[in-house]
This record gives sequence, C-alpha cells and structure tokens, in this order.
Amino acid sequence: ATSSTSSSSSAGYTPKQLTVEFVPSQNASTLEAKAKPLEGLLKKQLGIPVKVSVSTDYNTIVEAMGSKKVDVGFLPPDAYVLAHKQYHDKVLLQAERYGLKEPNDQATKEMVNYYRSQILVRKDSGIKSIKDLKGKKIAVQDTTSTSGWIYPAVEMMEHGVNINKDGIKTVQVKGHDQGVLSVYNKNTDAAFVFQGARNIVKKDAPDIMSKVVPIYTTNKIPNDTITVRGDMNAKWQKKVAAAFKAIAKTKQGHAIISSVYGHENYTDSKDSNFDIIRQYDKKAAQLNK
Amino acid sequence: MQTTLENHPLPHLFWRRWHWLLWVVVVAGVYSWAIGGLHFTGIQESAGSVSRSILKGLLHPDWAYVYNGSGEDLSSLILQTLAIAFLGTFVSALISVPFAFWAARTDQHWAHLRSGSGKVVLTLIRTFPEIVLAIMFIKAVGPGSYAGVLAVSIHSIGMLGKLFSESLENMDRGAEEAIRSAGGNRSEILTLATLPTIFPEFISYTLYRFEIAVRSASILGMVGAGGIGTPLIFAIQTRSWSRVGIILLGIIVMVLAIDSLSERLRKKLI
Amino acid sequence: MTESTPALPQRPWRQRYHVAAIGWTLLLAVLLVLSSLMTGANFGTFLSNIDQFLALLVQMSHPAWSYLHVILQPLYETIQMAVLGTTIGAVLAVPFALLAASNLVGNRLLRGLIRFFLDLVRTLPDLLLAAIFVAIFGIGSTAGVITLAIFSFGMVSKLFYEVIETIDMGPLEALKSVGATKVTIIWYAVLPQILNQFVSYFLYTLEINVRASTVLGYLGAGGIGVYLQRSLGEFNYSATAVIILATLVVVLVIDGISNHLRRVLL
Amino acid sequence: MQATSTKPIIAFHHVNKIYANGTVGLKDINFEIPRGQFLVVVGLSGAGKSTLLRTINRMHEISSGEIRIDNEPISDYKGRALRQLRCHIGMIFQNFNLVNRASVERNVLSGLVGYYPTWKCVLGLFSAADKQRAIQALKRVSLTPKIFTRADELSGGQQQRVAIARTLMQDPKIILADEPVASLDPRTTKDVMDTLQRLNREDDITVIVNLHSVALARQYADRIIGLRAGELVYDQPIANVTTADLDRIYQAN
Amino acid sequence: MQATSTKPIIAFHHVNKIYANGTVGLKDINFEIPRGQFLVVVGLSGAGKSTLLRTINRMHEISSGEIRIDNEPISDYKGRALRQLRCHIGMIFQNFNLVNRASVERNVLSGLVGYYPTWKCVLGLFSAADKQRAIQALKRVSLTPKIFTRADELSGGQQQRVAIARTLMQDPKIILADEPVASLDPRTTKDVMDTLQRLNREDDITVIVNLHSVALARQYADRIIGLRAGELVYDQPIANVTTADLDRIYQAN
Ligand SMILES: Nc1ncnc2c1ncn2[C@@H]1O[C@H](COP(=O)(O)OP(=O)(O)OP(=O)(O)O)[C@@H](O)[C@H]1O
Ligand SMILES: Nc1ncnc2c1ncn2[C@@H]1O[C@H](COP(=O)(O)OP(=O)(O)OP(=O)(O)O)[C@@H](O)[C@H]1O
Ligand SMILES: [Mg+2]
Ligand SMILES: [Mg+2]
Repeated sequence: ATSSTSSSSSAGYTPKQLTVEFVPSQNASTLEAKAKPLEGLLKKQLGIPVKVSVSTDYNTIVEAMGSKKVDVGFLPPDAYVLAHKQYHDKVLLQAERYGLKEPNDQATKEMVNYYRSQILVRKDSGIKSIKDLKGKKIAVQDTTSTSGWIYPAVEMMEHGVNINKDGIKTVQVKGHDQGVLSVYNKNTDAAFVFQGARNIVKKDAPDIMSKVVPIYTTNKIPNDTITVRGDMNAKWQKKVAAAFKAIAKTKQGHAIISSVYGHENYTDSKDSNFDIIRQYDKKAAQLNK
Repeated sequence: MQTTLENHPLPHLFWRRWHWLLWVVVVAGVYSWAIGGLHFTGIQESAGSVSRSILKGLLHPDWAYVYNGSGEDLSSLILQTLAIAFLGTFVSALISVPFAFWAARTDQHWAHLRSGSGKVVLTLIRTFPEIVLAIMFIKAVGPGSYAGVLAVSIHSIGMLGKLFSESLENMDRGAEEAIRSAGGNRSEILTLATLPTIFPEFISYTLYRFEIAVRSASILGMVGAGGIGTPLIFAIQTRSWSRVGIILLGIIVMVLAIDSLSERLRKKLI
Repeated sequence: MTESTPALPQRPWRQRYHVAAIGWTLLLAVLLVLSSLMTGANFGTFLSNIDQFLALLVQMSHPAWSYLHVILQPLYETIQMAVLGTTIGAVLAVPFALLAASNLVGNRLLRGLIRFFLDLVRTLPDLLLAAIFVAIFGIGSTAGVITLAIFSFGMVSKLFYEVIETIDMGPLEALKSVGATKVTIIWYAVLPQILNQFVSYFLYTLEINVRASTVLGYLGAGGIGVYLQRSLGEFNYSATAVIILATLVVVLVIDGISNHLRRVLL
Repeated sequence: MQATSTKPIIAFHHVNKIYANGTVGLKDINFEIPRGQFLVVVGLSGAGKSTLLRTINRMHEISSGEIRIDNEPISDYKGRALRQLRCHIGMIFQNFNLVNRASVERNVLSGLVGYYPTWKCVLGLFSAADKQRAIQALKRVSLTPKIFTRADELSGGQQQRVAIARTLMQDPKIILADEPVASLDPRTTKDVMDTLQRLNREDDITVIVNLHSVALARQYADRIIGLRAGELVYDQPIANVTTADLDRIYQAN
Repeated sequence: MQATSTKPIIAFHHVNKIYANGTVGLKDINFEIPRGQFLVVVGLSGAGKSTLLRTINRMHEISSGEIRIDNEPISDYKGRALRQLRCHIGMIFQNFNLVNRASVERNVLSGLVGYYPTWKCVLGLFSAADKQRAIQALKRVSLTPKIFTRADELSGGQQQRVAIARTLMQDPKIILADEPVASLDPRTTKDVMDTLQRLNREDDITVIVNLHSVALARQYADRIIGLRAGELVYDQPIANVTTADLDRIYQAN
C-alpha cells in the first residue's frame, strides 16, 4: 500500500520485467488458459521480458499487485474498484467487445466498452415485468458480483421491488451458466446474469434461447479493465497502454486477444468511469442492511 | 452334566448387554439431522441433455491439446503438476519430522501437553484451506508454480506430521531400549534405533502423500498457482467437455502411473 | 580363544560400494533439481518477501466473530453433506474392499479388475466430479453429497482392503476348520477384527470431507466453501479467519470422537 | 489306554504333500490311527507336523495318496460335504485363533456355525438349547464365570481353554491340536493337556497333538510318532518309547 | 561352578519398586550376587522377574532401597555416569531388539555406543580395531558368515545370537537376559543357552537370566531364585534345588 502520487513524473517503479496476470471473465465463451502468445506480443512491443499467468480468481491478482508481485492485471470492474481502494492500483484501459442485442443475444457490429446484465425468466412462466417477481425465487451470484447481483438488484429497487423483502427468495448459484440453467430447469423463477450468458449453455441445452428470455436489461456496466500497479511511473504506464492498443490493432494480435480473452479492442479509461460502480455498490450495501 | 447356574452364577450386566441401544439412538439422531437438514435437488430437466453432452465430450477428447509445443499443453502442464507435487512433498516431509516428534505421545506424563499442542497445530495446518495458503504465497512470491510448491509444502505438513507422529507412537521401541541399555544417549538412540526403524514407514507415507498432492495440485490451479488445474477449471466453466475429457484422461494416466510406481517402491522398502 | 580373523563372506561390489543407496540419492537429487528449475523455486525470494506472506495472517489474526452467525447454517450444511457422503461412500466400499483383499479372494483376475476400478475412481479429481454433478443435479447439496460419496468410496475402499490384508488369519482358519461358509467367516472372523479400523478410517474420511467442502463450495456444491470464497472475494480476511477456525473446531471434534472411539473399540 | 486293535478312524495311504514352491511337506506317509487314541506327533521345526495335521481336515490338500476317515476317502469332498466333515473334527491352534474382540460366548458358539444355515449365523440366532450347551462346554474347561468377557482379556491358558470349548461345541470325533501349549507357562500347560486327556478318556475322542516338548509327549501320549523332513521316521506305543529314540528324532540329517 | 564366597558384584538392599499405577513390582528384595555366578530367576508371569532385571541397569527406577554394583550405590548416577554404568552391563531381550533393517555388523557395532562420541556413532566411524572385534564377537556366536546380512533375514535363534554379539562388544561384566529363549525351538534354545554358559565360564561374566522353563533353569543355573508377586520367595544353590521347591514357586497365592 504505497501512496501513488507519482503519476506525472518519471519517478516511481520502472519494471525490468513485466508480470501480467488475468482472470478471464466468463463473458468470453472461448476461454483458454493461454498465456504464452500474449507474452510474445508484449515483449515485442515493450522490449523487456514479460511473464503472463492466469487465475480463475481475481483475489490473487489484487493481492499480488498489492505485494508488487504483479505489475499488470486484467480485472473485472468490481475487482478494479476493490483493488483501487485497497492498493491504489490504476486503470489504464478498458476492453471493448461487440455489443449484443435482443432477441437471442445477437452480436452487433458496434464495439462497446460496456456490457449489461439481464433478468431471465422462462418464457412460459407468465412473468412479464419486474413487478411480477414479487414472491418469486431468483438465482443470483455472489453479493460482490456486478452483473449477477448489484446492478439488477439496485435497478429492481428503483422499479419498486426490494429483493430482500417482497417475499423474494434468492438462491446463490456459482457461475452465470448455472443461473441460466436453474431457470431452464425451473429450480428458480428468474436469474440475474450478464447479457450473453445463455450462449454458454447453448451446446448443452440447444433450445435455451426459445425457452428462457430476458424481461429486463440493466444500464451499462463498464467493461473489464487493464490495471497497473499504482506506483508504476507515468512513462511506463503510457508505454504499457500503447503496447496493448498496438497489439489489438495488428492482425495476429487481435486474433489472439479476441480468441483467448474475448477482447476486441482497448480504449483509454480513467478511474471516474467506475464511479457508477461505486454508486451502485453503495446502493446495494444499503439494500442489504 | 447338570445346569451350572448354582455353582457359577452367570455375570449378567444389564448395561453391558444393552448399551449398544444408546449408540443406535445417537447414530440415528445424527443421520436424521443430516438428512433432514439438507434439501435435495432432484435430477434436473436439463440433466439428460447435459449428461449426454458431457459424455459426448468425455468420449471425444480434444486430442490436439495433448501436445502443441506451446508449453501450455496437457503434457507440459502435467509435468509441471508433477514437479509441484514432488518438490512440495519433499520439502514437507523434511519439515514434518520435527513436527512429528512434537506431536507424538510417548509414555512420559508431561508429554500430554506437548503432544496435545502439537496435534492441535497439525490440525490447524491441515484445516487451513490450500487455496488461502496459495493466495498468501502468491502474495509473497508472485503467481506461478513456485507458489504452488510452497502451498503444497506447508499444507502437507498437516497430514504427514500426523501420520509420522502416529507411526512414532506405534513403533516397536525394542531397538531403542537396546541402545539405551548399552549406554547410548538421546541422539544415539534417535539415529541408531528410532530413525532406522521408522524410516521405511516415513517414506511410505511420503509417497502416499505425493500421490495425493499430485491429485490436489489441480486445485491450486484455481488461483493461478500453476499446474493442470487452471485449464481444467476453465474448461469446466465454459462447459468445453471435450477439453475436460482430455485433461481428465491425462490426470488418470498420470495418477495411475504414479500409483503403480510408488506401490512398487513401497513394496521394496518394507 | 584364538584371535585369528575368520573368513568373511564375499560381498558383491554393488553391495560393497552401496550402489543402490548412492543411486537412489542421485536420482532424488536430479529430480529435485529438475523440479526446482521447472517451478522456478527460489528460497531467497520467499524469505525476502516473508512480510507479504505474513500480511494476510496479520489480517486474519483478528477474527470477525460477528460473522459466525452467518456461517453457522452453511457449516451445518457442510457437516450434513460430509456425513451423508462419507456414509454412502463407506458403505459401498465394504463389499469392494472385501473383494479386493488378496487374503480373502484368491482369484487374481477378479481382484485385479476390482482394484483397477477402485484406482480409476480414486483418480477422478473431486473438482471435476463436483462440476459434473452440479451440471446434472444443479447447484446444491445433492451434487455435493454425491461428489463426496464417490470420493469417499475411492479412498475408504483402498484404506480398507489394505487393513483387511493385515488381519490375523488365525480366526479365519479356525472358522474354516469348523466348517463355516465364506459369509459366516467374514461375519465372524473378518468384520470384528477390522471394526475399529473401519470406524477410525470412516471418521478420518469424514474429516477430509469436511475440509474438502471448502474447495467444493467454489464450484457450487454447497456448504461453507461458498462463504470462504465470498470472504476472499471481499478481501474480508477477518471473516476468512472465522470460517477457518469454525472448520477447525469441527475437525477437532471429529478427531476427538475418533480418538475416543478407537480407545473404546480397541 | 485304548486297545490298538479297533477299526482305525484315520488312515494314511502313501500320502505325499508338495507345496507350490516345491518344498516337500510330507513324503509317503503310511499309518493308521485307531479310534480313541491319544497320538502325539514330534519332530524338529519344519519337519511337517503341522502339515500332517492339516491334511486330516483338508485345511491343506495332499498331492497324492489317500486319507480315509471312518473308511471313507476324504479327498473328493467338496462344498457342503467338506464343511460337514470339518464339523466333526475339532482343531486347536498354537495361538488359539479366537476372535479377540468377541465375547467368550460368541467364540464358543462359533464352533456351531457348521451346523447352522449362514443367515442364522450372521444374525446370531442360536437356539436356547445350544446356548445352554455353550455353558456346559465352558463348564468342562472351568470357564463359566468368563462367559461374557472379551476373549482378549483372558490369559493365554484361558484363551486356549476357550478354544477347546469351541471345539467341544462341534461334538467332534477327532481333535487336532497343533502345538497347543507352546508359549504357555508350565501350570497352564498342564491345565490344557489335562483337559485334552479328559476329553480323550471321558468322551472317547481321538486326539492328535503336535508337541515340541518330549517330556509332555511321554506324559500324555498313548503313542508317539516322529517326523523328519516330511517322513515318518518313528512310530511306537508309549510303552516302547525310550529317551534315546526321541533324541534321535531330534537329530538333524 | 563359582564359589559363593567372593565379594558380591551386585547387592540388593530392601529394594521396593511400585509402578506409577500402584502395582507393586518388587517388595523388599534383599540378596547378593557373587561375581561370575550364573543366576536364574524363575516365577509366574507378572511375578516381577523383568522388573528385577531392569532395575540393575536402571532401565527401571526403584522406589526405595539400594542397589550396589561393585559396592557402589547406583541410584544417584545421572547422565554420563549412568551411561557408563550401562556400558558395562549387557542386556539381552526376549524379542532380540535388533534394528531390523540394518546389517548384522552394524547391529553388533551399535553395542559400542557407550564408548564412542555421539557424532562418530551417528556417522558409523568405528575404528578398524573395533570392526575386528565385531568379527571376533560374531565368531564366538558362530555367525561370521552372516556379517553383511540384514538382521531381519535371520532366524530367531540367529537374531538372538546377534544380540549376544552386540552385548559382547560392550565388554560387559554383567549380562542380563530377560527370557532370551522364549519363542525359540529346543535346538536354538540350547544354542543360545550354551553361548551364555560359555561366556559365563570362559570370560567370567556374571549372568542373570529370567526363564520360564524349569528344566532349563536346572540345567544351566549355579543358583536359582524365585519370585512371587514381587517378593523373593526362594533362593538356593543348584545343588539344593528340588522339583517340589520349583513347583511351589509356581503356585499362585
Ligand atoms: N504354505 C507353505 N508353502 C510352502 N512351504 C510351506 C508352507 N507351509 C509350510 N511349508 C514348509 O513345509 C515344511 C513343513 O512345514 P510344517 O509347518 O509342517 O512344519 P512343522 O513341523 O509344523 O514345524 P514347526 O514346528 O516350526 O511348526 C517346512 O519346510 C515349511 O517351510
Ligand atoms: N510399566 C508398568 N507400569 C505398571 N505396571 C507394570 C509395568 N510393567 C510391569 N508392571 C506390572 O508389574 C508386575 C511385574 O511385572 P514384570 O514384567 O516384572 O513380570 P514378569 O515376571 O517379568 O512377567 P512375565 O513372565 O510375564 O514377563 C506385573 O503385575 C505387571 O503388570
Ligand atoms: Mg507347525
Ligand atoms: Mg517379563
């Protein structure tokens, strides 16, 4: 936990070797635990050795960045907010993906730096709006999950339904695919998942799109970040950001980040982009009181 | 031969004959609590199609993943898993020896406190989740298989220390006695009698623990501490069953090979 | 008493120069070096960063006891799942263990097949089992119980046939000599000899299963693991500490019962 | 002492036993045992005494030759018939072979399992009459007070007497005892040997005992046979046995 | 047979031993053992024979009274002095107590621990002269051919002879043997007892042996003492020992 007021000078940490760790978010359906290709690309851009590793759990990235064992992390938005709070880590870039539109989560041509969360129900359930969810059973993710809890719960409140009251029973499930399946299997009446989650289970349940449909789609949630240690000097912050952008532009580089991480492009980002998350977090915290 | 009852009255203890009933009641209580407390989900509507696609995936493993030269394929990750388990278990076995002497209950009275505290410490180490340990080590040495090695080394002490201390408790003390009666001091007893007597058992437990470490090294992958675990988790999360299939096959082959090797080693030792 | 040196037996050179011992030591050393290279192990790094290692321990050293009431229910669920899973697994393991024991079953082929099957079951990673059963039975206890049952089955059956192979064959002979059938022999001479070992292995497996649930929770197989992961996700280490301590208490209790029963049943 | 002229209860004809690893256990053994005899088998360790005893109730199979019991060749018995045969032959072991964790009563009753269907054995459903017989059997070995004691809480001599009581439950025509008193102290040894003698005299049970101690052999036997390296090298009624004879048996070849 | 008039090597004065759990191990034991005697201790199981033997080299502590060796009270010896005392007293156990996985040579050399500094023992740095002595010791028990064999590959009698050779390395003035031949067959028993006798006669080592077998006691002893429930109830030179006496020792009270 060092203070990081060094963003304007060349003072601060200069990496001799860059350590990168990422948690793939489930949004990418072709997730692979591949690190080597990115290592090569980054090394070519930066001219120093690069080590890339993979984790399924962002806690380790945040902690390792806190102990200066990891320089760059791919963090989902909620994790970034926590990392910034704990260790003053700094966001450089946000990933862009192709947008999705209804029906059936079709991909659009437009690249966006956000995603959304949805409330799914069975088509034959008769539930048409948020109001109908009173007294129902909802599959949710962890209470730290942006798309699987915070956004939909807060927005439901704004529509006048309190998820912790109003006779609603929540069932915590593990993974958005499980949320989709629990609705499909009628274990729950509804589920909070990110938009596109139905695609994961398409292979296992081919009729998912017709049986399970969204009744509500939330506001924009900022996309995954590329975050660096707070004490990294400004020159290197720029260099790293430029490197990632350059990689996304080349044909080979794009192919890799797209197939491995589901990222299509990177755009600059700043901490204030995530204030919205902080607001939602605060509201969610009140909700839970 | 008449009845014997007058000269040798049969001992008849009500409690002795019926105390098992108490056990029945206790056990029945535990089970009804266990069954009643859980709410069971039945087979899911999607179970049929899901199991079919799992089975299909497992039966059509993704052979291309076995080796592709990238250093991130099945064979290199399996090797890495083996290395983590091997190094971790070795270090752990060394550290476990003093722990075992700490926790072993030998005949002296004052030993109860010592061995008791040793046992609690070993249990704590055992209970401390490997995942949390891995996070702590990743914080110290960065992500990667070295953190995995450290996590295995520490976590295994819990079990190895326990097994070692139990074998110390149960060992035949004859050889120790002989050295003592010939005028040996503590360290001579230890090196000339205790360790040679106990050595094969220690090795055998270490091999056993190695097998377990190989299997559980996959857990470490969850937090980025190296090994075959990471791709396994990803494959499961994205429901890529043919990838799961090939990884599973790899694990099975690896574990069976390790098992039969260590079995042979163990037979040789004892 | 003559002091002449009697003829000593000749030792082959392999024995005289301790070839086997040196060979094993070398092999071990080579393997150690190889695995250190492969894993990048470096003791210095660890020592120089030990403060970072301890940082989390320091945070954990102030358990948030108020969290206890949150995890009590999932802890019960964990115990319940472990009890049922272990029981199902252990009960199924008995016949298999009997069939796999070389001193009870003469037929090598049958024994070999059974053992191969048991080995196979034991290799299945519990993570994978949990994932598959979650996929089939959905999130919740059923998947957890079945996963633990299969895991326990593999483990208990092996421990168990190893115990059976060390029993005293005397009573079996005695029963055979009075004309008993196989089943009677097993009932009268085998089971009583292994009962206390069985109980102690059962409890040992139960303990492992309670601990395993911290991992299984990660995959949604229910129990306390969900909360472990949540506390880590929130960087709420004082809650993590409570979870670990609560599990420790359960494990210590099981250990205590095990020790007591072993003494009683000895 | 019984007359040796009665019809033999056991007869060995050219019996050979070769173990799977090639060891010769028995080599062309020929002799007969009359009903009601107290026969002692002596010989060095490894001479084949245990092997000889164990062929009689088919705990070991012989390689060639024939053993007859009550004039019936026993080699072809299988399954039920074999178990029936064993029912009537009691066997007593050097290390008692009791189920340590079970009560004395249960150990004694286990002598009956050959007479009961399996499921009754498993459930422990023995008739009241048989439980009474167990008490009688224990009385004959003076152990009634220990009936509910666990077997491993008894002294060695008491354990051996439980084993004898178990054998009594079988209502045996023959008792085979393989070094029943090795590892017992002198007083307990006398106890056990006296009990065997009483069974032999009172119930006319044929008793065959392997012994290491020549003194005991001379004290209790009607007849002594000696084995060496699987061969029958000595066979005399007790009246003709001399110390020199016995010494010779114990000489290695 | 030695004269009993020499100065005693061991003397017991009012020795009591009460175990922590209250069992009386020894009760007011008084007697002396002259140098060079072959003393046999007999008594029922649990009479206190092992306890008696083990107090002599302080493997067990006594509760009150005094034991003198060479006229020195041994109760206060501590640390080094105690180990020095034990150096000169050999002990032979019923179950041999060898390190099974070590070679015969190493087992024999381990008798020297009292004479070498710890680090040399641990590293196995024994002098060539002592290795020669080990060979001589093995020769005396006729085991030289087995010198490089692992201890657990030997028969029981051979293992016991290795234990005796280990004791010989100590160059003992006294040998304590706690039932050294129980569980051995008659021929091996004779082997072992003869070896002890030879050491007693040739090297003038005082030998104290616990035995179960009265016959053996009579055959080898210079003097027999009997224990019952921790008390010394019998003490006679062999010439005066009668069978009736011995029977009486074996009667329970
Ligand atoms: N299962 C077996 N397989 C191979 N050889 C055996 C087996 N059992 C016994 N033998 C060998 O057969 C020979 C006779 O053995 P047996 O047990 O009958 O001797 P014994 O006279 O009873 O000796 P002891 O007095 O030591 O009990 C011995 O050489 C022994 O090693
Ligand atoms: N460590 C001990 N703690 C308590 N009581 C003991 C202990 N060792 C022996 N005893 C008791 O002391 C008494 C004498 O035992 P000791 O071993 O000297 O008998 P023994 O004559 O050698 O018998 P055995 O012939 O069975 O070896 C017995 O009652 C025994 O139970
Ligand atoms: Mg025999
Ligand atoms: Mg004793």
